[in-house]
Amino acid sequence: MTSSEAATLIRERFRAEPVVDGRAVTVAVGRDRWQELGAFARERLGCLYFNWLSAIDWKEQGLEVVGRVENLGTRLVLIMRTKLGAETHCPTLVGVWKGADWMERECFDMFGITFDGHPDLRRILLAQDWVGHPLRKDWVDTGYTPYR
Amino acid sequence: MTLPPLAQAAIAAFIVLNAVILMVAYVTLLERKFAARMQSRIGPYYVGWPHGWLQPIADALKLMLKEDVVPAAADRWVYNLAPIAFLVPCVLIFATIPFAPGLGVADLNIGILFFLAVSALEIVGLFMGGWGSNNKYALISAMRAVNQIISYDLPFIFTALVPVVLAGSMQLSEIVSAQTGLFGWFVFRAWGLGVLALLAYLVATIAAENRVPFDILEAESELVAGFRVEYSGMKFALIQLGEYAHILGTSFLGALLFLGGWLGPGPAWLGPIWFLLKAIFVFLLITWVRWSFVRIRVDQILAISWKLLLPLSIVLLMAAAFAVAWSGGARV
Amino acid sequence: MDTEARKVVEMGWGGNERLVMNMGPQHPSAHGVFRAILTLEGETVVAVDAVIGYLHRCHEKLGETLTYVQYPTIASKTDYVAAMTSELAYVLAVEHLGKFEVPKRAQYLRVIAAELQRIASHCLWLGTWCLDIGGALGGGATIFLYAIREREDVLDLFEALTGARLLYGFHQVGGTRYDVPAGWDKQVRETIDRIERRLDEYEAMLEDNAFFLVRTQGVGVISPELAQEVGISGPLIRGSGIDFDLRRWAPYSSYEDFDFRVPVETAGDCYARYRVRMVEFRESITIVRQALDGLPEGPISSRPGVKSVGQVRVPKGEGYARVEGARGEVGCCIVADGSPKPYRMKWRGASFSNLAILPHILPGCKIADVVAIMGSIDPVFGEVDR
Amino acid sequence: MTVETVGFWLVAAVLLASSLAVVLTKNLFHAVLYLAVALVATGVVFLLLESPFLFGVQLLLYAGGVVTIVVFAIMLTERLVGERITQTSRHVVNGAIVSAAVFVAVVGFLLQAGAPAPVTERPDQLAGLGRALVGPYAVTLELLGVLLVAALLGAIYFARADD
Repeated sequence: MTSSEAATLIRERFRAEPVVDGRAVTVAVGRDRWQELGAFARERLGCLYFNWLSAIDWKEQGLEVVGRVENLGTRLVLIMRTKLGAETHCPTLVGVWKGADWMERECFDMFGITFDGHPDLRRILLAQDWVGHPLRKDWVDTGYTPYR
Repeated sequence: MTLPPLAQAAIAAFIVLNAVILMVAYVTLLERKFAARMQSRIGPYYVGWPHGWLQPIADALKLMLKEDVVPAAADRWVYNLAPIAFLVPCVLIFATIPFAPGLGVADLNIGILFFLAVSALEIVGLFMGGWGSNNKYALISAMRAVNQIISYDLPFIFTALVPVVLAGSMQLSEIVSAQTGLFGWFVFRAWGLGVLALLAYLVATIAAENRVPFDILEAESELVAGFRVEYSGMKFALIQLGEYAHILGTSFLGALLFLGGWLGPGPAWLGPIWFLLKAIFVFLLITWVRWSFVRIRVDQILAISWKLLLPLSIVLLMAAAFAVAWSGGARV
Repeated sequence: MDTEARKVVEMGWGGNERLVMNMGPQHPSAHGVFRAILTLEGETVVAVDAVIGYLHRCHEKLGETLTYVQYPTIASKTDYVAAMTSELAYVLAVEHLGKFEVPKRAQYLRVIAAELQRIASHCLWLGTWCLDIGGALGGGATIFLYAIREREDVLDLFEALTGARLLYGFHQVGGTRYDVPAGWDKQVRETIDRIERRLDEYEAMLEDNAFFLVRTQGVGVISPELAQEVGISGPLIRGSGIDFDLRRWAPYSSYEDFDFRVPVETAGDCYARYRVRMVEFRESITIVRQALDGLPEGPISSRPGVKSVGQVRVPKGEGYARVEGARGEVGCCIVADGSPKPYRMKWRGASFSNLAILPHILPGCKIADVVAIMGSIDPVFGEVDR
Repeated sequence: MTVETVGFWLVAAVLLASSLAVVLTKNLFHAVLYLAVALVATGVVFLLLESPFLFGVQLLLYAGGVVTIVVFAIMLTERLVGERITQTSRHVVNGAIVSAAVFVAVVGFLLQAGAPAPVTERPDQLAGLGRALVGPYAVTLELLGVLLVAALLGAIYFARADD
């Protein structure tokens, strides 16, 4: 499946406008269709390979979750994005890809995004009693900062 | 003036004990040098000129100076007694080993039985340490130890009994004197049974002493250091001493049972030297295996024992018995 | 009772006949600081909770506070065993965003450095893995010392090239920082010839050893489906029968110029991963030879003399670059806002994803298998925790 | 008093003390260790009685084998984490009565038997024992072996997994 075919399929199903760049297809959907997009990517586009999942803090515009999955057979890359707006909740993808487990835990750890339905949402890299989410733009480091 | 027999035995025991401890110290140096050669490095070199001859002494001194840590939750009595309970049987096995005709502490008529019985006691000290440390690694190690000892004591005993059957005596000096003559060592005799028995003996020995590849008790990549994980300083040194004494003891026994003990060319006073060389040969065989193999898993160790070594050793023993019976008591 | 232990109890793992054992954070086979809370039933692992983060330095936050010129030297500290490749991932991402040219000579030098790094990294893997399954006081130590000898040779090459032995700072945006010193290529050829000869010895020592085979074959099997779902990469996924190598899949830095084989094994066990890496050793050696033979003349950087910390600026946008590191896909995603620093940087550490496979394959193994599997995954905790 | 006599009393004291400790100590694991001491002391008694073979067998089978198996059983049954099982000596009175009865019986037997004949010459007990085991007592020995195998099979049957 080429990226343009994938883009057509996504367009039909999600009424979203995918951006095609070489083999990579980028698509943004609403938070409510996040899991649906995941299942669609896995079942229809054959994106079995879960590469990574992370988030971006767009300050006033809120958080955005970005996931990258691939179809290793056809070399199709799907970049899934969803803007959370003012919310910090997002549906989980663990039911679709097992690899989402640790990635979503890291995301929760760093951005404070609660992945609803995640079986074991704990901090993963920081200590369990850590306060705050360091990769948020409003996180203030109160100590010595080496570089300004 | 002749001393009473008890005093004579005491003096002999004192001499043998000290000789054993010194020998153990230098066997560790030998092993380290040997391993270093295998790994293309030079090994201990700087303490004592030339070639690090004082390294074992330095090690001992260092261990004596180390802090003696007792875990807060340890079962104190058991924990503190364990190294001694471990060391005593390991040293006691030298009591029946004759180093030359008439040169030894006690040449019992049940010599080999004594050896096997006493070395079986080693396990008590081992699980005292494993239990008393109140440490999960140590506990798992002690469980593995019990497993392994149950599995490997039987093949060890059966293979050690093959020379007994061939010689018709349990007295170690008798077993040696049954091996006189050209190609008279048991390893060459009984139509290949001897070689097989020696090999089985070596495997069982390595397992009974918990050496690589059967060192699942120590298993430092899984259980850190097994039952001795909490020991430090002199107690650790005692455990190490016991372990190496045991290895040395079984090496001597192997040389005695299969390689003709002190028999060799030259005058009689060369006997102990021949014996020592043979024992060191056996020791180096074990060391060679140690530094070339990876450790195997606990279930695989048990499988080797129960499915391969135990039947093999029983068959060997039976075959030796039949051979002796067939020849009507003549030399086989 | 800390949180992890409480969780073990809550999930009903702490039954009467079960033993909860901590492996790590300080443990001889932890390969760094890693804590696995194993729930054991006798010798068998029934559940595992992997605790990571002991080496966490928040590299992604560091990336946001350091400029494009400063960060490459820090990037090497993520995967400190294979520093060349992690630097390369960051630099490639910046070049992709800023559309910077990289001279052909620099690209070839990058390939040589990356492949030598792979050899060095695999040497360390072979040694430590054998330590894990063979014991530091046994046959494992023998292989370890041999392999470390080879790694030292490669590090000597890096020292001659960059002056450093562990963290190099070799790559910079637009090219490489150093050119090869005189006589270096002869030294490289001698070293890789020697390593190639010695690989035969190691294979003979390990593969003819029945104990090694029983400890590795059929142990820690990863199915191709699981491998993809969890997102493992590198030798792990190739050991599970999936032909996924970024040097072939999405060539970067002129990898398309070289002729090499991507080893794939189908068994998915520790032995398959071992075989994949042993073949990779040889393939890396052939790539280094080809790159040395075809090393073009010319400049080593399109932006020589970049010294000031704010001198590299990239336009607004997002860029993702991925390289095939020694452990798998090392990816770096940069969101730029036009300033000299990234707005957001995401590291995709190969070891992080690879380690995530552990909870899925450990249950049912023996304790001894845990260390064999851990070693065969070859995690570097600088990269797991970032 | 000869050295042998002193040795005997010493061993006897150790044997008695450790045997009492086996039943009186609360900690099950300590009880096993005391049992090991008692068994070794019994072995030494055999040694003092000039039967080294029995000494060896005592050490090998009881101190080496039985104690190992008992420890194994404890480790398998006892909770490895949490509190330990303690030994409860509930029927102290009944036990005292039974042991007193046994004591009386043994003493009575010893008084009836009279002093043993002094040992003048020591034949090779080992060879004699071996001949006895494969000669007159061969059938008994074999039957014992069959019995033990049956017991082993029974144990495996009861200990097997439920599936």
